[in-house]
Amino acid sequence: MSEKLFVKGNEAVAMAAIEAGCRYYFGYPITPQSDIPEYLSRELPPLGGEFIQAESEIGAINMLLGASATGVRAMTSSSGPGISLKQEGISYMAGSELPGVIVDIMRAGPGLGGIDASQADYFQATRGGGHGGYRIIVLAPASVQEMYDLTMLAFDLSDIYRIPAMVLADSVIGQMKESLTAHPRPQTVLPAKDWAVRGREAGEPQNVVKSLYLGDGEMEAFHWKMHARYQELAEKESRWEEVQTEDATLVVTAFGSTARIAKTAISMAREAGMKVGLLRPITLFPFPKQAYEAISGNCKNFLTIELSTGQMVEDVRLSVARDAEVSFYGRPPGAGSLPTPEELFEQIKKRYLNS
Amino acid sequence: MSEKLFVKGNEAVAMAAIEAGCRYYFGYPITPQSDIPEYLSRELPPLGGEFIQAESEIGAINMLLGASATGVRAMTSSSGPGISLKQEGISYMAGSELPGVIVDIMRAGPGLGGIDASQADYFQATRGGGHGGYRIIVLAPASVQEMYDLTMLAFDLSDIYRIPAMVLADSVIGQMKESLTAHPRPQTVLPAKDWAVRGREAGEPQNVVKSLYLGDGEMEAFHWKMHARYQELAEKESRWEEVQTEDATLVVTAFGSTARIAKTAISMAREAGMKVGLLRPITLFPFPKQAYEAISGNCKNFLTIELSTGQMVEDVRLSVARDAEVSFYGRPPGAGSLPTPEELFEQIKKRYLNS
Amino acid sequence: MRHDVFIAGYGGQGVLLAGNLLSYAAIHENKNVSFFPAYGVEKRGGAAMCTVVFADGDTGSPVVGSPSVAIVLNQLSFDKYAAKVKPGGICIVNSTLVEADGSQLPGVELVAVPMNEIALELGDMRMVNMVACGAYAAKSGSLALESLEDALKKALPERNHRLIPANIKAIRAGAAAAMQRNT
Amino acid sequence: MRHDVFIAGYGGQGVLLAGNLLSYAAIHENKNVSFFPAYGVEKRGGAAMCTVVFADGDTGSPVVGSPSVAIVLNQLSFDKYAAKVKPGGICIVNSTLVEADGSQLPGVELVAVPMNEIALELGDMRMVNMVACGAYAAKSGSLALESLEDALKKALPERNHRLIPANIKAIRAGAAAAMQRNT
Amino acid sequence: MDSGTVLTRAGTPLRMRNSMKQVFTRPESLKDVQTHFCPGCHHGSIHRLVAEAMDEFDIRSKTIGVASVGCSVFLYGYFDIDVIEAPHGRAPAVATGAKRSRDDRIVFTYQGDGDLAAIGTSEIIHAANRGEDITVIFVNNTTYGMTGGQMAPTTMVGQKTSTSPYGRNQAKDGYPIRMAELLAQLEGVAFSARVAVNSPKNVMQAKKMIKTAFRYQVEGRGFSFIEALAACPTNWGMKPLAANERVGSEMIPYFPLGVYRNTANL
Amino acid sequence: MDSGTVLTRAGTPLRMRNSMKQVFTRPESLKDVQTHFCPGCHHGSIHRLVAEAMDEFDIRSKTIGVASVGCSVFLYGYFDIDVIEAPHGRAPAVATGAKRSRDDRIVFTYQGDGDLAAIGTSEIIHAANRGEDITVIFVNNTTYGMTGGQMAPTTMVGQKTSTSPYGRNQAKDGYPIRMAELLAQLEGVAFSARVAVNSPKNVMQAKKMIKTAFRYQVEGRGFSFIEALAACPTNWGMKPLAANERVGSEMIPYFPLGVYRNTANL
Amino acid sequence: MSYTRITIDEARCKGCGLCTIACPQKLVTLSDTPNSHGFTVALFSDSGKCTGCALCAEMCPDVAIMVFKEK
Amino acid sequence: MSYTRITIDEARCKGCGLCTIACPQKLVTLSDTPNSHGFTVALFSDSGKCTGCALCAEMCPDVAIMVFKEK
Ligand SMILES: Cc1ncc(C[n+]2csc(CCOP(=O)(O)OP(=O)(O)O)c2C)c(N)n1
Ligand SMILES: Cc1ncc(C[n+]2csc(CCOP(=O)(O)OP(=O)(O)O)c2C)c(N)n1
Ligand code: SF4
Ligand code: SF4
Ligand code: SF4
Ligand code: SF4
Ligand code: SF4
Ligand code: SF4
Ligand SMILES: [Mg+2]
Ligand SMILES: [Mg+2]
Repeated sequence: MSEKLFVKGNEAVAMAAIEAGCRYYFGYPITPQSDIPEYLSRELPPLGGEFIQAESEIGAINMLLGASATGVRAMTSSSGPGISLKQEGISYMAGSELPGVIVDIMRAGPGLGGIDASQADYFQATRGGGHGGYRIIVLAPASVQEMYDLTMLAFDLSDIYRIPAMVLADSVIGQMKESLTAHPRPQTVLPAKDWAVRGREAGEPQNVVKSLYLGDGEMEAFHWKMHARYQELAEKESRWEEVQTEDATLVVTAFGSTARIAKTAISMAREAGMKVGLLRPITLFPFPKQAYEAISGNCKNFLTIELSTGQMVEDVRLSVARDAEVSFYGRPPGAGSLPTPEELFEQIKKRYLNS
Repeated sequence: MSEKLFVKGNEAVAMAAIEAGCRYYFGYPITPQSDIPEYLSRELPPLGGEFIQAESEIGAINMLLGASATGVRAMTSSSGPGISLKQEGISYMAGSELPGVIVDIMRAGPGLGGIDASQADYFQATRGGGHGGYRIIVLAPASVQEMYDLTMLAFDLSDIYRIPAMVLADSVIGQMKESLTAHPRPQTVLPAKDWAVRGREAGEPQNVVKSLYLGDGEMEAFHWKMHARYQELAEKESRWEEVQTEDATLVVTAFGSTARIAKTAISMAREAGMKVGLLRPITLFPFPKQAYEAISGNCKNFLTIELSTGQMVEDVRLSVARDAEVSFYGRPPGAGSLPTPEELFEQIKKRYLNS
Repeated sequence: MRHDVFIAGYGGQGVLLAGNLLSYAAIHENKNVSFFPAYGVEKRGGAAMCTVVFADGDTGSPVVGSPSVAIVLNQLSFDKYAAKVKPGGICIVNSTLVEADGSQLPGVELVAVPMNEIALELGDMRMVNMVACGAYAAKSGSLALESLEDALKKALPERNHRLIPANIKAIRAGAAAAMQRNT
Repeated sequence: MRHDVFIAGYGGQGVLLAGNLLSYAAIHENKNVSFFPAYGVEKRGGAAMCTVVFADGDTGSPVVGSPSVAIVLNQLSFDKYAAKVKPGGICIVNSTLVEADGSQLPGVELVAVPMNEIALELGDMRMVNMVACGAYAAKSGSLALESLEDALKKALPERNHRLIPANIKAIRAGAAAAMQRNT
Repeated sequence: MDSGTVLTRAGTPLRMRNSMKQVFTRPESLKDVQTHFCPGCHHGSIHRLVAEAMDEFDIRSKTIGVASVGCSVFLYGYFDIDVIEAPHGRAPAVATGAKRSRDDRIVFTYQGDGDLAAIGTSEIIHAANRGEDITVIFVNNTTYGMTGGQMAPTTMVGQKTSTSPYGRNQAKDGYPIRMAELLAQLEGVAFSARVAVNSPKNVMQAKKMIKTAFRYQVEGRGFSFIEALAACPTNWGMKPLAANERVGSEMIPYFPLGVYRNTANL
Repeated sequence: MDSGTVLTRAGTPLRMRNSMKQVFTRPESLKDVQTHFCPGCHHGSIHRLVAEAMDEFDIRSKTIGVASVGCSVFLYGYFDIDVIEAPHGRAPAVATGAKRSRDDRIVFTYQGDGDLAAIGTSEIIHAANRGEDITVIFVNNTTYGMTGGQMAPTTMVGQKTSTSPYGRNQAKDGYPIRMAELLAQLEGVAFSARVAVNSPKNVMQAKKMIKTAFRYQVEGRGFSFIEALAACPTNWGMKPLAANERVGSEMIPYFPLGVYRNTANL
Repeated sequence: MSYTRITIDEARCKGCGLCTIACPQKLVTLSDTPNSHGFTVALFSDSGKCTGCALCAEMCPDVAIMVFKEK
Repeated sequence: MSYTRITIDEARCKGCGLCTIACPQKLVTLSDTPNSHGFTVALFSDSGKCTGCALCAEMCPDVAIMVFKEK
């Protein structure tokens, strides 16, 4: 057994990035994610990599754009306000079919808000907070181990599909420490980056990374191409975790830390003899519709729990069978607003009796 | 009859803003909305107002924040990339309960895209492209007259609910010229802006415009308060247009220019003896759920048309009766991609036969 | 009644002014009007086109797939758009610059008016668009020539009002030419 | 088995180090561990707290509403959090700084350990957290004292390893005090 | 009382003998509350001087403060004035909107070096260049205080911070940026000066400069800018006295005090 | 052929007598295509000079161009090199990412005055301050060309544009900003110069300066910056010759040509 | 010279010591033991030497020092 | 002096006239009538006075002018 490390979620992200071959980090400090730049400012230079504390989040996302365009693995990270500032750049990356990893350790908002755990950036992440109608890959870790695993996966998926990938975690997952089994990057076969801009050597075609489409029908064709790619993603790359859903008459669904809290609440419910299960989406985009379709064939009662007034619940409603009921329990972000397992158990009891 | 003017949609926005008492404009040039700043740079100074061409869209949205905070009516406008850059500021305004009007004349994206008509910023506008989980009021004009009327309404709703309001139009509506009956601003009773920051005169309470909430439960309480306000908005302020829906067995639903094109297509269908109607949301947030609920009691066949690969269609699906079918026809933005009435008529025929 | 007309040419031929003129004329006749210009990323050069829809009631779609009337001022526009004219419609071409053959457009009435020549005869090449508008009004019958003449005051900026008499002449010449050649 | 412990005090009392120490001890015993610190906007001052959950299997929720064990290092924390301890649970208080009365917490075992005094006796006030950890291990029985001692190597930065023997003493003193006072 | 310390409780100073007159008082514009600043943090001193300037010109009731994001975010907690909280770096734009819409008010921003010299570079340069009639108080403590001591654009060469663990490397990170001098290049700037509060003498000089900056606005003379060098003992990992010392020994040599632009010579 | 004009078609220059040698040729790095620029637009001239510099140092195959948003957005259409299109104003950040990840490549940005001096102020100042080893070509035509002639930060006082219909008013809009001088203040800048292409003499001088700027990068000496004054006849509402004339009569007096920083005196 | 003295508000003083280096008369020192907030607050030794120069007060970041003078 | 001349690519020339002010010999003028693109292109009058100085070519924004010299 490889030695278990004990690290913060944010550090696991940074470790995984290095293991995934990422040598270029561009970011701007913001709580509760500053551990990531702090770790990388220490670890990248000895590896010959570059750490740049950019002048702003806008600077950072555009440095990422520039680095990704040359074909290297690179990343940025931020939270709330900083992620908002990156939206134009993310839209450009999406429009230029550039890979690149963006980490959002969510904090309370809107505005300056606070630094407590939040899941209220779900819409921003999954619906394209930027302009123009694009999607990015969104992965939602629920443990320090997954911070590591999914960051690695983010690099691979992003390279394979040429879509920016976001690791979307709340600050509970970012700030907590857990045992971590660090492992080498999986030997995924990756497509050659023959589109990358590296200087046009004799005999090579001119490479241009751009998002400007002016010819008749060009932009529309781009949209349909990406649409098809998103569908391929949904089929091949949707990931989720199911716990005791087989016999469940109530399925709780939640992502990130909320799913963790719900897990303990579900144990309580099972101990009390209730048939309750958990469906935890790991990919938020693509949303694992197929899992909801399958489960809602049998179970008609879903409870969605989020640290917001309700965002993912829309995807759940759009995914379950028509005759399934979807209820919602939310604790919007802010100091003192994390739900406890006991509290969620109460919610489960309430919906269970109704089912 | 008051004399009819013949003006561009963008100009109608600017004229309405002036009529609504807006004397402060902050913006940055971008096609296809530059007519708005150009008009106001000419007309505001003689009225004693201020026109500032900001250093950037970020500068502009934050000038708007500052001006709105002092209690005056103020606005900004932009398109695609510029609107993305404003997301942090919009989130702050929402978090600070500040009114203010933002105009988005949508263009093709993602990235630099192009300047052709688009409706692909629907998610960004209605789901909060910024961080933290907030909503803004979104109004979707479909004619030059509505550009005028809804811009005025945007100022009123924004002041009454203390929520930023967006006028979301595609560039067809922004660039086209139509007859306009300019009329004075309705005498709506508006709440006093006793929260405004104007200097603390003796005896007055200290006014602070902020979005920082650190106390236990404060941020959560803010979210639930806004949630209730959004629900009030949905009940009181949802607006839509229905055309021949009473006997329709197929209801087409679209907003902005698409609804205009669809209208002509529906006339063709009616001439061909088909019972087809139109449901056009005028408020996109609040989404006129009640209209869909009511109509889908009778009509089970909906066709949503958008200049995108499908965004509003999610709201339609979430709003109609469970046994109603919702199909989608999209023409993503870009040069040469505007659908024609004939083309939409073909789509109607296809779905109608299936109904 | 709902009327629509599509106008195309190259930048500098006054396509947008023509569209505006027809729009004001329609307003003068108490119609509702939608004028939709196409616009490009580049400031200069290239094609210019616009669509005008007018009706007693709702104008409906500002976008027209198959216009009932098209006014085509140069060859490129003819090649690209003439075929879109609705069966039963009219295609008015600037025959000075366009080589058009009626047989290419079955079911469409082709009205050839040597607009450049007429404009040049009247002393100002820039009045091609006025000739076109006159031809349109006469041929389609959807707008009175007087409305066009009245509309000039609104469509032209104040400083160009001195040109109104000359423009009226061009409009009339266009109308006469269109009627003459096709009756 | 799933264990959870909540630790609270003021900044400077070593709350986070205590949490880390318990975590490493649990790892040493081959458990899965979740350590969740609370953190504030302000860099300095104020309260400090953390939760440690460890289990053979899944740790589940890192957030604990009613901890089975709480370690409370100052009065403010006692007033705010003691009542949350689960019925049947244990509340270990630093009796040097906390005035606690067992009757306030029905169904909860109150373990009073004069941690400051013990630490001071051992010569270093900063070892309050070690005393607390010893008390926890002994009282809850969920971690062996040896595991704690082993964990010191990982929880303390290299430069402080020379303090390990002193810390071990403090851990043992805490354990002894906890057992002694409540048997 | 014959000798020893006289203790008072917040807000209730012990009454002195009737015959005594208070010669150093708390400015009225400063609320009588404890701040959240760390011991030895110069934000406190700079806050007081700003409050004194407001008292001096009797503008408290017509002043709008624009807070930035940084350790000074709680401006409204300390100044007895109306306040707008701006997004990180955007205070000059927010102040522009406020001043243009209420041009009879006094509007100032209070910003840190991360805020003003990094993310807010565009906003400060253009507000200055437009010559907005506002006053900007810029607190340069060579680090991002609030977020835990990361490298700022003003971090000294070689200075170790949480994101420059090997010390700021001028080859990669560039040299610390001198804002007072840079802004002095812009035509729109009426007054630009750098001050420090690390010694009584410098405090007195800083007081004068801050008053001058506000006077410019009171008299409608345009954009005025004060860069105040400040200690952040916490993130420098220094005791307050050592941090105070560093301002004089390391910062002032690189960031010289003085007036860099003074269009009216007030 | 004895006299008169020799006409050629694009790409197929008429062959001269065998005895003739071409003494002025199109640079190889410039594609042999018609540009979309308006008649008399100086972007064309500046493009050529940049291409000549690439030829001079034989770096075409290892150069990455970063295009900005403005009339020069079609960089990839005219230069025979790999190109990244940056969001409006962000070219220096994009170039930073590219150069840091491929430090053996030559990276340059080409930006307009709206792009660099307005929305992109932060990015240019910090890339310059970090001393990024890139070359920046800044085309100052006192207006937003691509979007239809709005006011830019470099618009001259009194100049009428579509958003300054009464002329730029220095009291509200500030004075035109002088980027070459401003950036020269920053330690990270190795070379900063202003040039114009409004006369053969100035073209020759501009050629020299642009080559020097690239040489700095080829030799790894750090950030080099060229501000090129340019005519935008279309948005100035002037004939090409009058616009060219204006560069000399109005722009150069306010934006003096010259070298503002030259750390290595190349 | 009239009698002059200062007061130090213990509830405000954070024990930074900046006042101690400001006083030309060296009348202000820090206490040896921390108070309930953990701060070693400043102490004034009223030896009659205080000139009322207020330099201590000018230096105090926490505005904890007030200066009084005999009228 | 050897024979020297320039060529002007009509397909590239936009008729801006910048070359006309550049030639010290005044050998370049603009045509009177617009070409098919509406441009009044530049004309070279090969009077043998061309020195091959290439100033015209240096000025041309559209790189429409090439200069040739007898070897
Ligand atoms: C857009 C955005 N990015 C980052 C942050 C996080 N943040 C808060 S304060 C701060 C910097 C504080 O440093 P400074 O401006 O120097 O002020 P100080 O605390 O040192 O006084 C940062 C980066 C934020 N709130 N918003
Ligand atoms: C974020 C954003 N804002 C605005 C625009 C619109 N826009 C395109 S080019 C341009 C300015 C062009 O002016 P300049 O940079 O001076 O270049 P020029 O065309 O004059 O060469 C603007 C504002 C945009 N594309 N993106
Ligand atoms: S962290 Fe630094 S700047 Fe912030 S309050 Fe403490 S000492 Fe002051
Ligand atoms: S608009 Fe101006 S900058 Fe753009 S191509 Fe034309 S002349 Fe050149
Ligand atoms: S007033 Fe002057 S002399 Fe008196 S204690 Fe303060 S510094 Fe010393
Ligand atoms: S300067 Fe103020 S806070 Fe610091 S020790 Fe002296 S009295 Fe206390
Ligand atoms: S080469 Fe010199 S002399 Fe010859 S045409 Fe050109 S400018 Fe005139
Ligand atoms: S400079 Fe070039 S484009 Fe202009 S007229 Fe002369 S040859 Fe033609
Ligand atoms: Mg700072
Ligand atoms: Mg420009």
